[in-house]
Amino acid sequence: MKFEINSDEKSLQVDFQANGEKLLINAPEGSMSLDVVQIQAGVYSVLMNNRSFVIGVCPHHNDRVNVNGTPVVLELLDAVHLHLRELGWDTVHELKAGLLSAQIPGLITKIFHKIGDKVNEGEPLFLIEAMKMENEIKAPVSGEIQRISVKEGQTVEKGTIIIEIG
Amino acid sequence: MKFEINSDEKSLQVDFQANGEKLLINAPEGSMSLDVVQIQAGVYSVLMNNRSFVIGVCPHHNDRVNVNGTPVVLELLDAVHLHLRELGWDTVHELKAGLLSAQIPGLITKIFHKIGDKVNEGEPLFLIEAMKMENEIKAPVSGEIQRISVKEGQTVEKGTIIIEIG
Amino acid sequence: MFKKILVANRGEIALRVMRTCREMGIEVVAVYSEADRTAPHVLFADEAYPIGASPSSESYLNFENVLRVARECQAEAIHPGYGFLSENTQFAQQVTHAGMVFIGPPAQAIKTMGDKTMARQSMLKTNVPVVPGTEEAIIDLGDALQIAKNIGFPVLIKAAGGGGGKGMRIVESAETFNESVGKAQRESQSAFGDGRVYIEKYLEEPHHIEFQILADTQGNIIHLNERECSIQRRYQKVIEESPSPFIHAELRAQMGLAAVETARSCNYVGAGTVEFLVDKHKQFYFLEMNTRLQVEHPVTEMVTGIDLVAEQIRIAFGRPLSIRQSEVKTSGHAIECRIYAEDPTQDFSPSTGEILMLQIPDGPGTRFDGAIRQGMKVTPYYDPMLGKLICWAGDREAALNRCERALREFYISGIETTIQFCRAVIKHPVFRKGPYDTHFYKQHKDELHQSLSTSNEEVLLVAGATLYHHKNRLNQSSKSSNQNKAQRSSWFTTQRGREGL
Amino acid sequence: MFKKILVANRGEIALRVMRTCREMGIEVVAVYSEADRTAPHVLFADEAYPIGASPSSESYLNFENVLRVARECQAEAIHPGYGFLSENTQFAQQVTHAGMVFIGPPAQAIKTMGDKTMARQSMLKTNVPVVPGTEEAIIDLGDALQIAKNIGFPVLIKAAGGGGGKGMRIVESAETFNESVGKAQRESQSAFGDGRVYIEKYLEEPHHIEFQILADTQGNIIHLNERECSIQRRYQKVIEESPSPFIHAELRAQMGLAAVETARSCNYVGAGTVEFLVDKHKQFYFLEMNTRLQVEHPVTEMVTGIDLVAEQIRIAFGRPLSIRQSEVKTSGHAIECRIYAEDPTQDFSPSTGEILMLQIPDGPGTRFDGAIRQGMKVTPYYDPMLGKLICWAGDREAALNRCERALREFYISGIETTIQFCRAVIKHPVFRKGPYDTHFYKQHKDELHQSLSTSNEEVLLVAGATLYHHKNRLNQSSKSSNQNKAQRSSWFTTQRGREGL
Repeated sequence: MKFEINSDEKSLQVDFQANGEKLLINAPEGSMSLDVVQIQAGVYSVLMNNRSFVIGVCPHHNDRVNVNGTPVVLELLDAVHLHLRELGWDTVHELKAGLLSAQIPGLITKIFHKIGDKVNEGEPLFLIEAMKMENEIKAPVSGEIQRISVKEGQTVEKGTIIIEIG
Repeated sequence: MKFEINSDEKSLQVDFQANGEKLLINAPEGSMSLDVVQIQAGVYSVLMNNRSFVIGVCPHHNDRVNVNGTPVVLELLDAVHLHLRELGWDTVHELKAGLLSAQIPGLITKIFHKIGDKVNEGEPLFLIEAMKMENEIKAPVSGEIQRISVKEGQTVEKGTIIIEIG
Repeated sequence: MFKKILVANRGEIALRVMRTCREMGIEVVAVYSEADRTAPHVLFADEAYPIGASPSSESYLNFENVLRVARECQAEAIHPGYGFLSENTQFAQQVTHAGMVFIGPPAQAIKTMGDKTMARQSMLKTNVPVVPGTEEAIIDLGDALQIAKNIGFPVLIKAAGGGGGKGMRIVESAETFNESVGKAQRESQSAFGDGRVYIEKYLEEPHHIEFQILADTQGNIIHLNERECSIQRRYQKVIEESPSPFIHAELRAQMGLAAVETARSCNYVGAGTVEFLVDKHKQFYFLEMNTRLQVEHPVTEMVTGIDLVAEQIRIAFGRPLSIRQSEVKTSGHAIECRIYAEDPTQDFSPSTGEILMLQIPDGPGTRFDGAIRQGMKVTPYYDPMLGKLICWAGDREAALNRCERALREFYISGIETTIQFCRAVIKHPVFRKGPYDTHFYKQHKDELHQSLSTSNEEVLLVAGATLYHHKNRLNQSSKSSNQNKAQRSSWFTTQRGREGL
Repeated sequence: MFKKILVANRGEIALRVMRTCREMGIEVVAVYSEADRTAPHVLFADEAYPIGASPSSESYLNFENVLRVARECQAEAIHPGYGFLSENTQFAQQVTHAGMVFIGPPAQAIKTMGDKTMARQSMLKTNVPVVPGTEEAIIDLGDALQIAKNIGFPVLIKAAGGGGGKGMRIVESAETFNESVGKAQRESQSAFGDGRVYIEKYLEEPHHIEFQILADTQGNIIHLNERECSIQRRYQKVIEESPSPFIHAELRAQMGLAAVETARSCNYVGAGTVEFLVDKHKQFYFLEMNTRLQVEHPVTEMVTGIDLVAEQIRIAFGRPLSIRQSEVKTSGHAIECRIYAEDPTQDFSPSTGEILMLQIPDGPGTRFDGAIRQGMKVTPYYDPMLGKLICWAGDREAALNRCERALREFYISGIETTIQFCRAVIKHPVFRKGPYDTHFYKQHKDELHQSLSTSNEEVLLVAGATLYHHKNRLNQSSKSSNQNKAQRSSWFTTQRGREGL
């Protein structure tokens, strides 16, 4: 499966392939064989071409990984998102914290809250159906819902502001 | 509930009473209030009259308890066994390792093995029905079954040798 | 010797004190708040008593409750640790009135040194140099401005009633003087309930260097050399070491004498710390005295081999010091890193949660004074310090190498910590070289934070692959437990922290 | 300096060596068996390579595999730790032939000192006293009996090809001599594949005292004082300390010289240990030389401040010793307790399983060299040693108090350990007093084991109540998950270990 790994500084195109117990990576940097074994909930011992790493996945932010004690912030994009971007849709876009806009056109199938509701970071906000898939959008920050600009059943264009959390 | 706590050297008669989050003990040694909080699977922080203990229950032998790092071997007898003993039946009796005899009269309802089987410590050996309760008897040691002296459906007297593990 | 001591504290310092008590054959009593029922100090103690709700104002700072427990359990002495009640004159007095021993200096010494202007006044009667400035809190703004002009700008305005950088202002020129005094007074009032401020000379390239002293009830006072504490952020120490890479033997001897004189001037008894500022010309000035055990005391323990808590307890029991000044021998080099539950990438905001995996460094020359365990929850109620890593080796370079190794080995998952931030400092060439000053963090902030977030391609690749594996696992296990739910959403749509889809 | 070192070992010693490598800026390579894929030394290393199946004969002892990995990863040197390949002459030679550095003595020194009769013969050419006995392996029983009579009964029969008490017999009189020789030969043959045995004088109240030496390639040899190792069970050391409470300064100097002479006699290079027996008249005799890092080396590290692994690596790289004999300074007292996964109440049978909760002691003067973590499984494949607790303090009494505190603080659940057994030794009045000999365990066995199992009423009560609480919890959770199953049997019928219902 094709993926893109992004950090603030770098972007890597990779292809992951499960091979029995091992995971193979093909990347422009070369081919790598990974042996990943869980040693604790969310903590893995990883041997990548025999280099040894202890890697913990943060339970709160799963874009935050601890590699040999060092925090690494990264983003993992799968084929769907890569495809969307090829079509000119930016799947990742810096926005004001708490301002959620549609980065793909789609159908709002469900909104879980009303204005004034208090939501916690990670709580589901709404479902948007796009590319025949239903996507659950979670609250990026905790706060109170200040604005809901759409209704269930409404089709939205790319860029439409949907919810604002204050 | 009345219990008896036995070690090689001592025997204590106690009465346990749950009181909300606390456990009350009445014993000839006095009355005690226990605050028991689990800190890890099978490991408890216990405050008994404000004395602090860390107590681990061994997952393999639940007659073995680790108190502040020191292993303590003990036996906890409930009302049924205390009653049996009042009737003159000795529920606890030192025997050669691997020699299992009936310490209560009862009906053998199930034998799980045949002669020559290898069993591991803790594996169920047979079921005996007594006092309208079915009791599962586990292998006290690992080894090979040398002798089975009874059949399923047989009623046995107190002291009858049932199985020998060599 | 005492038979039973109550430790009126929590966290690593409670554990630290209890360890020595147990080594001395003394029973230890813990007190705990609601949030701390299963905290390490409760598990360690021989006895433990609840003293109130989770906020420290309702438990660890509530000295009626602490005294009630001390009487109930028949403790003969109370060790206050640092923070909480350790520098509370009233508490020290009440402990004594209740017929128990307060393990710390006499209440009068706490009082004298606790008030910064009173301490300055007291020090001006000695030969110990004090940073030039006002002798009393500012009353008349006009007089104050004249003093500031005499000292020469820039000057510092500081709170009389507390520390930690609150109520502190650097004033560059006469124009902004009045305005800055007003701000400092208001900040000081809201932080300490005491709006008094005073003026001090602002020193160039200052080093924060402190001396450990020990004084017994027989009037013997010795010092155990210095600790260099110039690595600070927001006026909070981060890394301390001994010996200081900045001072030489002659200066050490002079400052040691000044520290002893300081302790003598306030009739000090027990363990204490005299803090100095040393400028780039190697002129030193008395800054303040901390009348308690210091967070960074293990640094001194590791170079001198002396157990400071044991000395505190022996002194409190009335014993004379176990060594003379001439018998104090130091060897090698020690360095301490404070490990906080804070996120250095989010401006050191406190991080709470459950410690999922914990690996504490160990091995040669490696000590961790902490109070954490795997599976434990870090709550938002108290100081975010998880513990202190202290490394010793034969010389400074070896000690830094050891410290870097130990920090690399330190693994905490589930919460964010300052482990990697400390590593960034230890690796920094200016720190490596030695004579850094208190501006180190401010001057190198960007480099330090950049080295925290930089990762090479190998690390990014292995991190990405492991994240893929992890999500795959979660996805598969959720698929098998709930077919519908898993199909409803693409499992890679979770976006980065602050972005929408 | 070397850029990359392969550590051909596992467990605590692999981790110990790797820590120093990392401090020296050297990349470390781990090798691992199937059972050890997630062992601590694999997690610690920069690189890790599989070398075979779980039994050590197919992995850690398979030196073709180790050498293949060393070549593949381009290691410049191999550290063998102790045990496994550390005293294998052939391995040392092959490492050198492959163009890498073996971090240990020259193969010839290993060979000379590895064979006990060869070592005796070599030592008879020096001034170092050797325990009176046969110079060669017994061939003629008649001659041997005559020698035994000359030495005087009782005598010891010992295996030439190995240690650890296997193939060893004490013979009290001439009558049982021939029979005992036969038994020792057969035992020796089956244990070491070498049936040769020899005779030694049996010493009265012997002390096992060893000297740490360091020798560089330039011919400098120094010693770092002694370790007292007389606390043994089944000829295995349990507790070691330095300084020895038995020897005085003059004897220490004499024995130190003898140790250096021993090392010189076999052209020794690297770190090594010369073992002596000292009888009750303070006469000392050469026993054997261990041509590798010793399990108990941290005891010496803590009193001298010298990192022995760093010295080994520097010596192997060709550097001269970093200190002279006159510069060796010791301070305080250190004591080591070996923590085994063994059940002291079941004749020290190995205990395997998962470590459910782990609390490693820490704080002042407390070091743990181990390789364990919470959630890790202890397998039956390797040596049951989990690690070593080493405590340092200013004097012996304080060190013992600290050790007792640390052992009390040490908590491992899920497997049985020797933690409490060590505590029983440390608390024993004869050990506390000091000059114990190698018969200590034999003589005090019953008291030690009794103190392990004794518990007062308070402990029994709290243990019983917690067990009740635990079973109640389990019962309730199984009731809610499976109503039928829970009703089938009374949940308090589980009987004590070896009893039937």
